[in-house]
Order: sequence, then structure tokens, then C-alpha cells
Amino acid sequence: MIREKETTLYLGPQHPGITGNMMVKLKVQGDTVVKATTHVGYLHRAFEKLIEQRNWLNAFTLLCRFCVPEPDPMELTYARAVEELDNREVPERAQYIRVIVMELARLQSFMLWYAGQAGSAGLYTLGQWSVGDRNYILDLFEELTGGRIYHMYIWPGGVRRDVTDTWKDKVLKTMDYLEKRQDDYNQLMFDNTIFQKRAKGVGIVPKDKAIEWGVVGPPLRGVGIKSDVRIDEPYEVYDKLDFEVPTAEGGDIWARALVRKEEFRQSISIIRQAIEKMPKGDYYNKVPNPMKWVVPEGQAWAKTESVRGEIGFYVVSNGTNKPYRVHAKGAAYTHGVTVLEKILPGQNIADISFIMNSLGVCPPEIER
Amino acid sequence: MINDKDSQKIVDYIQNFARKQSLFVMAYGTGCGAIEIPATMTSRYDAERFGIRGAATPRQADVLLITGYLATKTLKRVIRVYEQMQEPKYVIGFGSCTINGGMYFDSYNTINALEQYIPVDVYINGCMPRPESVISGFVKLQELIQQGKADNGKKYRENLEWYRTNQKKIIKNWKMPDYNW
Amino acid sequence: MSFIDLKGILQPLGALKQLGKKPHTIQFPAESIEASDNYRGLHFNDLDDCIGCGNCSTICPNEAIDMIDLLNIKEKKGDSSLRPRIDNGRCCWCALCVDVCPTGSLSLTKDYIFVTEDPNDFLWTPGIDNKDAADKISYTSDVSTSISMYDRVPMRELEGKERVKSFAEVVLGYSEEEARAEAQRCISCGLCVEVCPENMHIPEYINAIAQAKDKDALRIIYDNNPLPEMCGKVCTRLCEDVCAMQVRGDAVAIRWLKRYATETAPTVELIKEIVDPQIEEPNGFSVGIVGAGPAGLTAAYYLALKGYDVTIYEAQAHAGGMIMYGIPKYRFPLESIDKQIQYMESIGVKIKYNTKVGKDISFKEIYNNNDAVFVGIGLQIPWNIGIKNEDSPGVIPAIDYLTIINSDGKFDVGKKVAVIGGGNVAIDGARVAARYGADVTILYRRRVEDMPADWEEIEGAEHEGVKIVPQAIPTKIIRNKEGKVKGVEYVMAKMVAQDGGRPRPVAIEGSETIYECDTVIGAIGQQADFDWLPENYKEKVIIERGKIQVNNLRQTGDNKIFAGGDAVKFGNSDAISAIADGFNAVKGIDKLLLNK
Amino acid sequence: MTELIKEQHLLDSLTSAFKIKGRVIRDRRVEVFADKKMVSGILLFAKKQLGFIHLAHMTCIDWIDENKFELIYTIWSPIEKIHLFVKTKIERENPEMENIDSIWDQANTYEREIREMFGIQFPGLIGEQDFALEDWDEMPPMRKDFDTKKYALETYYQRPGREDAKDVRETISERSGTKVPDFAKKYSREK
Repeated sequence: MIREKETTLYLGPQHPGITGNMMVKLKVQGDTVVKATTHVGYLHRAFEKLIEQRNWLNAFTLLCRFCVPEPDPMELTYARAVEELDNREVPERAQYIRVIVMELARLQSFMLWYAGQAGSAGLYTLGQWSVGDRNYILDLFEELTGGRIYHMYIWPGGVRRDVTDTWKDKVLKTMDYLEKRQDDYNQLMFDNTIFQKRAKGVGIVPKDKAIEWGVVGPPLRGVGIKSDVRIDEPYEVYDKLDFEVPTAEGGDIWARALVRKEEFRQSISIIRQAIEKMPKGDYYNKVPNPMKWVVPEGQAWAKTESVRGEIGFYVVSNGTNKPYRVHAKGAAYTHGVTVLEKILPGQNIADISFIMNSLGVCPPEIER
Repeated sequence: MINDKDSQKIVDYIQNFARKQSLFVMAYGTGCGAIEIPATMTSRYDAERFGIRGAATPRQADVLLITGYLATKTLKRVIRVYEQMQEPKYVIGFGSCTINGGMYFDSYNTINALEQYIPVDVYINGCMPRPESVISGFVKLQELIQQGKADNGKKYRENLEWYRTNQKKIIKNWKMPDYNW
Repeated sequence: MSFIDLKGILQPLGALKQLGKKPHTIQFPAESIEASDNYRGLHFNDLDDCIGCGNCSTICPNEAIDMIDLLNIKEKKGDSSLRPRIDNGRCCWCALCVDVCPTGSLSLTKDYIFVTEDPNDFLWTPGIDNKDAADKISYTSDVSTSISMYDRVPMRELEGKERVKSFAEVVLGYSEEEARAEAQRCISCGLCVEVCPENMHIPEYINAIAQAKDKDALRIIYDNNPLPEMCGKVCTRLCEDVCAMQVRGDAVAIRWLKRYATETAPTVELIKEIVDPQIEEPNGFSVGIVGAGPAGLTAAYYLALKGYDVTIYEAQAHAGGMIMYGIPKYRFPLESIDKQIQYMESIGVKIKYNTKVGKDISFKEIYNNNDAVFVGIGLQIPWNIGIKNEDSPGVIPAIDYLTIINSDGKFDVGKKVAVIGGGNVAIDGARVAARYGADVTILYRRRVEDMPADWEEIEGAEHEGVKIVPQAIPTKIIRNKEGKVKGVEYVMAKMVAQDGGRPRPVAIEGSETIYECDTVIGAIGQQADFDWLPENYKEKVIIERGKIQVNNLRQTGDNKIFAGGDAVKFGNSDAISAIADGFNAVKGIDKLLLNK
Repeated sequence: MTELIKEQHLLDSLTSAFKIKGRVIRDRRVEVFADKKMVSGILLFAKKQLGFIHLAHMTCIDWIDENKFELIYTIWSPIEKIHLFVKTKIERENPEMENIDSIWDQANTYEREIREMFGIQFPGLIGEQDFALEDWDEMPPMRKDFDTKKYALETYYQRPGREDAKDVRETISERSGTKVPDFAKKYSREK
């Protein structure tokens, strides 16, 4: 074996193949990574600082921009933290609507993941399908909230607009369609030798280190640990719905893909149940005039399961009409830095964006 | 060879026609607006019909899409990318935040007006712009190219001093190679 | 896994089955998907519905909305004449501006394509730059979806049946919690300030209440109104008519909030402590004031603060003028007046009671002994109803009736009472009579909605069992054998529209009806009494149609004489206008004497 | 409300072991307030003995009025399903805090961010000085006394054309010829 010279390689910031810009500084020998260091900050917008300048309500417009592929969990988590501080009840109907929105967001994010995961393995057809079909979910969002990507729909106290029966029917129809389409996706992805060979045994997260490193969400379930905020600390009406939290063994990209594949099914099932069980009633517990709305002093921590894992908001109020401090911690915060730096050594350069896609690294969520 | 005006016009026409039909977009998603690019490129909106497709490196790209806010850290890289691109090159500013700061107008880390740092041919409004908007922006750019009005690179070259001053105002540690052609 | 995985190679070829399917690609530009009915596209503003409150500009998280003056909109009350202009280079289409718009004029449309070369184009005025977008409106807010708070916190009141038993105050006042909730509804636009004759700092004191700074609220109120307790209870509150919330919901209860703020200082000492009046050094000038009504008291208060030596000459035994004698005690209790007067006296205002100018003291004396004179005499002489047999016993002008009752006098109205008129005085008369157990009916020429009285007063009267007969024109008083009142004859009227005015009642022939009653209370207005003013002053102080002519600073034809209140032809005939007169006269006196 | 036995038990075991104050906030939420020197001990104890193996997040709050920084460590026990907040306040002048990335590797990222955003030093922290920012020479931006709007206005180009904007309240005041007294201005509408 020829000892090759160690080279420094910069992957990014110009499009490392994931949803956002970041840079991984690599020390490589041949095409094997020896050391990886993550550099972030290319998308730093100072969200947490800006929220302190807004009032409690209009801060929520910023939140969905935390992580672009899946904006809704941010809104929900913030809303829940503020509701806890303000002792504000959320009507049951709103809770069901929130669950539906969350799961639709999860689905559209999974479809982006299908495209990204397959795309980074060179399977471009799948991207054309799943991202094209993702528009049907975005159409549903558009009809409900008025926005395609940024919904700004879930806010403290409930949701902004009520759902209609025709919308519910459309959701159900779309679910039927997606359920069928997922088989097509899976045929292209999981039945494909190229994908199998690239995914199995690559990017392994060791089971004993996973929690230590801060792995959450599908990557954690991919090592066989059943952990999901929706069952660990049920929020909204998740405890009234029947769903499975899938796990897989191995901790590699394949295991994570299997988890996501099954979660896609579960999400569809959750949406169907929620639509069926949704009660009539209010959808919004009106907050006072937003300019004068004062949230009682206190600190609250709320967390939600997003497609990448748990998202937590730490919200501090000092009893004024503006948040004193809002700290958001997304799953990518650990996945994109600690975990990535730990598992990249020994991997192929060509697999890096494959691994990052599978971990759900989302740079805007890291630096905010 | 060709020195009378009329034949120059014909050559220009053909040249512009060819240019507008194949716009290779630098794949550099600088902000959240990049999330609508996959949708624009895939089956429902299928931007490849217009000759719009991605290019992996600046040397091969014609269009630089600034899809949203630019953090100062990114601005430095974007300038570098822009300067590496070959002429003719075009820049599209995408979303409110490239126009006047958008929702990050009071952020200490994002610039407000893109055309202060690199010349911009077309601005697309929206936060974020829908795929239809994006396509309209490209169509507008194509019109400009056909009319011969899009001369982004020339504008930059001629006003380099002014752009440099603005850029250096923001980027404190200017360690970049000089712009040469 | 074998080296050649045949299944894994062949399986993906299943994708070929999609070949025959119709693509879902949109044919641009021939085909386009219309945005959803709820889409948040570019703004549209209905310029006529917009009142320029600027709430959109305040909520905007991105400071994208400017309020600018559009020349084509004329100034009108309850409209700032400003309209929003959106900087689309800032907008994030969160639609919060739509959701807080109190009038619902602002909306978003289905248009979203906005592509241009010039970045300066993105500054645009919805409704002007996209006039034709009115039929593309998509995202709107109505009363249920808007986050503006349209429902007023109801005021607790005594039960109608309880009320008529005594003269206890009907309105119970807001509790702290209720006041905070009500104050939070205010969007602080300030449109109300302009219509208030006294231009009180309404958004500021309401905001102080919302922030639980009641003492600051009181201080702000006292800045230009020394009789807030009175205003908090009986003000005609023109402000609430133009409240931005009133367009689609209930106006903010500005008057009740003022009342709440005054309740934080139940004693004179507390008022003094909270308001902390800064009395300037005596400046050597003295001012005489005729009449201790709201106008006179206001002038006296601010003059005293500025270091003038102020003396009020009051004909009655009690200060307060019409608010003391003209307003029933269930609306404005005696303690409240006393407190306000005592506070005035504590900062150096001197009041000489039972001193009628022209009788106990001559006007000439006041005029000569002072550097300036303020006249705030009000209206005391009631107008005649102008019908036959009006002079019969049992016919009494409302203002006389109220004065008798308020001075602890007795007047027996009998069992059935007819009140003629539709103003606040008429309602007061009716409700007082009801408290003496009478069966009261109000006869009014026009419709109920035309009544100049407060709707709350009208409602209150109805709850107390007062009947209102609208469109009834009294024609004569029927006497009994002794010549006393036996009833009123009236005809029904129909409303006839007329050009450039409100509909006029026209009698319907043959509809004469007789209402039998023991007393008729006439309440169709009063006039001022100028007998006390010597002729040589009357020449200079121009009196036209029974009212004194004044300029903006309430200065009359005689430089030294200022005037205010109901007897002056300026603004409305209500207490807050009188206060404004007093307040502005102080500026005039300052200008005259100190040249400030 | 269910009885918070688990939570109370946890709190008792912590307070008895360390002589610290704390409280049960609600179900699944327990907080303890510790001196800055004790924090790493508590975290280690909670991780090894009580099963709080997951560091859910770590953040800093700038209490400028108190002249203190508050550091909050949120840890989670997947078995008990409880969040434990370990909170400590440190001086705002020359702030320094113990580095805990030997307990949790991922703490490194949080600490680097806090170092950059608040200027708190963590002795022994590995990793580049810059995290999200680059060539930043102002005060750490997340500190409360850093005015981001002022900085942005001064540093970045402000597109002209909006100077004719008017304030509704001022327009009304002007039209009616009155002035809002100075002491009342703080209650005027924010802009």
C-alpha cells in the first residue's frame, strides 16, 4: 500500500449537496477522510438576536426560516413554549390541526430527503418524482395557510385559519396518492443495488456513543434506540393517536433510510387518524393585542419531534411585550458538527454528502 | 471581417439568442430561497425547458442566483464565485432580503441591498418567490439578454472601484486574489 | 450479497412503467396554476375603507410599511389621511398587517409575480399601484379571524330594577383586570385625539393603564384635563365615535378607562401626590373668573399652576356649574365633584360662592381689579317648547327640574311624566323622574337613532322602564279644569329626506294622539343669560345669536375678556368642550399678559 | 394534576447530594440552581448516577440588569423521561465557566457558540475561535448591550426613498396643534 500525502480539502461552502451552505474542512489521504472539521456561519442571520427585537407575536414570522426544509416544527415549538409561559390553553381542534400540519410537513420533508439521499447517490429520477409530487403537499399548505413554503400558520394560542371539509378531503386524496407513490420511490431506492451497496455499512453511528454525541431522531432510531419526542413527552394530541415508532439496527445510512421509509407510512396514518378524530370547535385562543401582549415572567423549554430529530426552544420572558431570550436547538446542531466530525474519518470523500443527507444536516438550523 | 453595422446586428442577434437559450445556473443556494429551486427544476415546473440548468462550478456557469440574504461571511465567497465566472454572466437577486434586507434588515450579519456589492440584472420579489416567479424572473432575464441589455460583467469591470469600496466596507479581512480576466 | 445482484439491477427498471403517463408539468406561459383562494400575494388596500390608523405599520416585523400622506385624500375626522406604502424589499408576506387591520381594508391578493431590473421599484402603494387588483383579493381578515380585539369588556352596572330605587351610581366601574384587558385592546393610533376638543393624550394614558402604570395614566390625564373624574363619568366621548376599533367592532371604552384611572386616587391628597402639580412662582398677575363650571375651573386650575392669582365668582352655593346641577347624581356623585373642587382649592384656586356677578359684585369691579377676566357662565335659561298652554303648572323645563333635585329640593312629578326632547338632558330628566317612581315616556320628533343623546344613556333609560315614542311631535298641552297639566297631544311624523341635511320629520295628518300625564318636562335646549354684563362691555364683547364670539384663544372683542363654555360659539356644547375652552383661554391669557 | 413523585424524588436526591436549591416546575421539568463551581459535579452525577445521559441543550442568558450571565444546562433522562435544568449565574465581567465537553462531546459546539456570542471563556475548549461569525471585532453580539439595529443601520446600505414616512400619532398631534408631554412619550406607540 502506498502511503499517500495528507491533503487539505475544503468541501463547500458552495453547495456541499445538502439544504444550505456549510463547509467541511477535510484532511484526506487519497480519497479517505482522516479528519473533518465543520465550519458554519454562512447562513447566520442572528435570529435569536432579532427575535429579541420583535414582540411576542410578530417574532413568529422569523421562526419558520430557521430550517428551510421543514419550517413548521419551529413555529409549533415556539408557540408551545410561549403558551406554557402564558398559561394559554389551545383548543383541541387546533391541536389536531397542528398535528396534521406537522405530519404534512414531515412528509414533504421526507420527499425532499428522498430526492437528496438518492440524488447524492446519483439516482436523479427519484428527485424528479418526489420533489414533483411534493408540490401536491405544498398545494395543500397553500390552500390552508396561504403560503407554499413558509406557512406562518401555527402561532401561540392555536392556528391562524380554520380548516374546511373540502381541504380535509383533499388531504385524504393526496395521502392515498402518496401512499401509492411511495412504493414507486422505494422501488427506485431500496430495491436498487447501487443504493444498497452505497448505503450499507457507510456512515455508522456507534450505538454506545449515539446519545453521548447528541444524536436524535431517525439517526438515533437507526441504531435501535426507540426515542421520539412524540412518545417520550407527548405534545398536542399525539397521545390520542395510534402510531408506531420504527427502529432499525446497524446505525448506517441504510438503517436510517429504513426508519424514514417506515415513518413516511406512519405519518400518512397519523394524518388519516387526525382528520377522522378532529372535533368541531375553536381553532384559536385569541391572544391580546399583539403590540401590548405581555407574557408573564418565566422560562420555558418546549421540544418537538421534527423530521431530523428533536427541536427545542428555550424561551425566557422578563414580563415585557418582547421575548427576553429565545434559544433554539435543532437536531442538526449536533448532527452537523459533533456527529459529522466523529463519523467522517475513514469514509470516502464521495460519501460525505450522502452521509450528511442521511444525518439530516441542515446548516441554517445550526447557526440560525 | 465583419465591420458594417448591419451585419454586426445580425451577429449580435444570433449570439444573444443562443445565450438566452442556455442559462447555466451556478448551484450556490445562498439563502432559504434555494428551497424552491428543486421544485423549479423538477417535474412540475421543469425549468430545463427554458435551457435553465445547474452548473457545478463558477467557470461553467452563466447565471449566479442569489437566493436570499447574504451573511457577510457568504458575501465574501459569493464575490469570489462571481469573479471566477466567465462573461457573459448574469446575476439574479431572489427574494425580499436581497432587495432591501427583507426580514433581516436589522441583523448585524446580513447585507441589505445586493446591487451595492455585485451588479444585479433582475430582481425577483417574494419571500420566498414561487417557482412561477422564478421562471418569470428567468424569462425576464432572457428578454434582457435578447435585447442586449444584460451586460453584467461589463458593468462590474467598469465600476470595479466602486464595488470594491462597498465590498471592503463590509468584509473586514480582505484576503482575496485580485480580479483579473 | 452476490457480486451481481440481478434483482437489484432489474427492479429500478420498473420506473419505465411511468412512461405512458401524462406529465403534470405546467405549460408556461400558456398555462398557469391560479394561486389558492387564501394565497398571500402582493398587498391591496381599499383606500376608502382605510382610516390610516397605522396598525399595519406597527405590527410589521420588518418595518416594511410606511405611512405616507397621499394628497388625494382629504382630511376628515377619524382618518389620519395617511395610507400604508409597502417596501416589498422588506415584506415577508406574513400577513400580520392584514390580520391586525381594524377596518379590514388591507388584504393580500393572488398576484405574486413581481420581477424588475430596478430595485427601487419595490416601494409601492397598494391600492394605487395596483388599482385593478380589487377582484384578485385572496387573504383577508374578518372579525373572527382578525387578531384585533373587537369586543369591549362589558361594564358592570346596577340592575335596571335596582337602579330606580335610589340615586346610587349606575355604572360600577372596571376592576383592575377588566381595565387592563380593555386597555390592551387599544391600538394606540391616536385618531381619537383629534376629535377630542381638549386633545387629551388618549393613547398614552390607555397604554399606561395597559402596562399597569395607573399613576402615570392619571398624571398624563391631568396634563390637560383637571376634571377627569367628571369626564370619566359623563363625557360625551366624541373620541369613541372615531375609534379604529369601532369600524368593525366596539370602540375602546376610552371614557371608562379614564374613569378607572381616576379611581386610583380616591382622595385629594392622593391626587396631589400622584399628579405632583408643579406650581410656578406667583407672577403678579391676577385673573377673575365668572362661573365655576368646567370652563371656569379648568382655566382657574392651569392659571393657578402658572402662578396667577385666580378668583372664581360663583352664583350658586356649590361649584361645578352644569355638572353639579345639570347632571343627575346617579351619573356623577356629589363626592366626586367635591373632591375635584377641593383639589383645585388645594393648589391655590379661590372660589367665592353665592356671589352672583351683577348683583353681589359688579362686573366692572372684577374687570378693573384683575389683569384678565374669563367668562364661563354656561346656559341657564331654557328654551320654550313653543306649544300651546306651555305656561301651565306641571310643565317644567328639564334643567330647572334637575337643578331642584340636585339642590336637595323636592318636586312632585306625579305618576305619569312626559319628557319632550331627545338629548342627554331629556334622558336625565326622564331617568330622574323614573327614580321618583313615575311612569315616564319620552316624546321625540325624529327616530331613536337620530337622538343626540348617548346610546348608553338611551339604553340605560329603557332598562329602567322609560318608554320612548319616536317620531312624535307635541302639538299642545292639555289642561284639566284647574288649569293644571292633564296630558300632551302629539302627532306622529314621517321622515322626509331632504337635500344636504338629515331627514326632516313631517307630521302625518290625522294621527293626533293624547298622552295623559301629570307633568311635562321640556328639554329642548337652553340659552345664556347676559343681563349681568353692562351695556358698555356688550358693545365690545360681540354676542351673536345668544353666544359670545371668540377667537382660537377664546379671546372676545375685548382684549382682557376671555370666554368659554356653553355660552361661547366654539365647538360643541358639552363639558369637554368647556374644558378645552378653559385650557385654551389660559394660553390666550398667557399670551396677553406674559407674551408667551 | 398528578402527583409529581418521580420529579420530587429526583429533586431530593440532588439537593441532598449537593446542598443546592431547586424546584419541580411541572411534570417532567425539574430545575436546580447551583454555584458555578458545582455545575460539572452535578452534571456528572446526574449523568452517571441518575441516568441523565442526554444533553438536550445548553444556553446562556444575559441578565444585564443584574450584571450576570445565566448558564442553563438542560439534560434529559430517557428512562425517567424528565428534563433537568441545571442553572448557574456567573459574573458578567471577565466571564469564565468550566468546560464540560469531557462529559458530553457535543457540549463543545454549544460552548464555542456561547464563547462567540456572549464572550464567555471556557478554559481548555478546543476548536477555532470563530464559530458562526468571521472577523468580528465588535462586542459579542448576543449581549444585551449590543444594538443590532444601530449596527446594521450604520454598516449596511439603506435604500433611500422612504424618508417621507410619517408617524400617525405625530401627524394627528400636529394637525390638532398639541404636544404629547415628555413624560408621556414612553407610552406612545412604539415605532
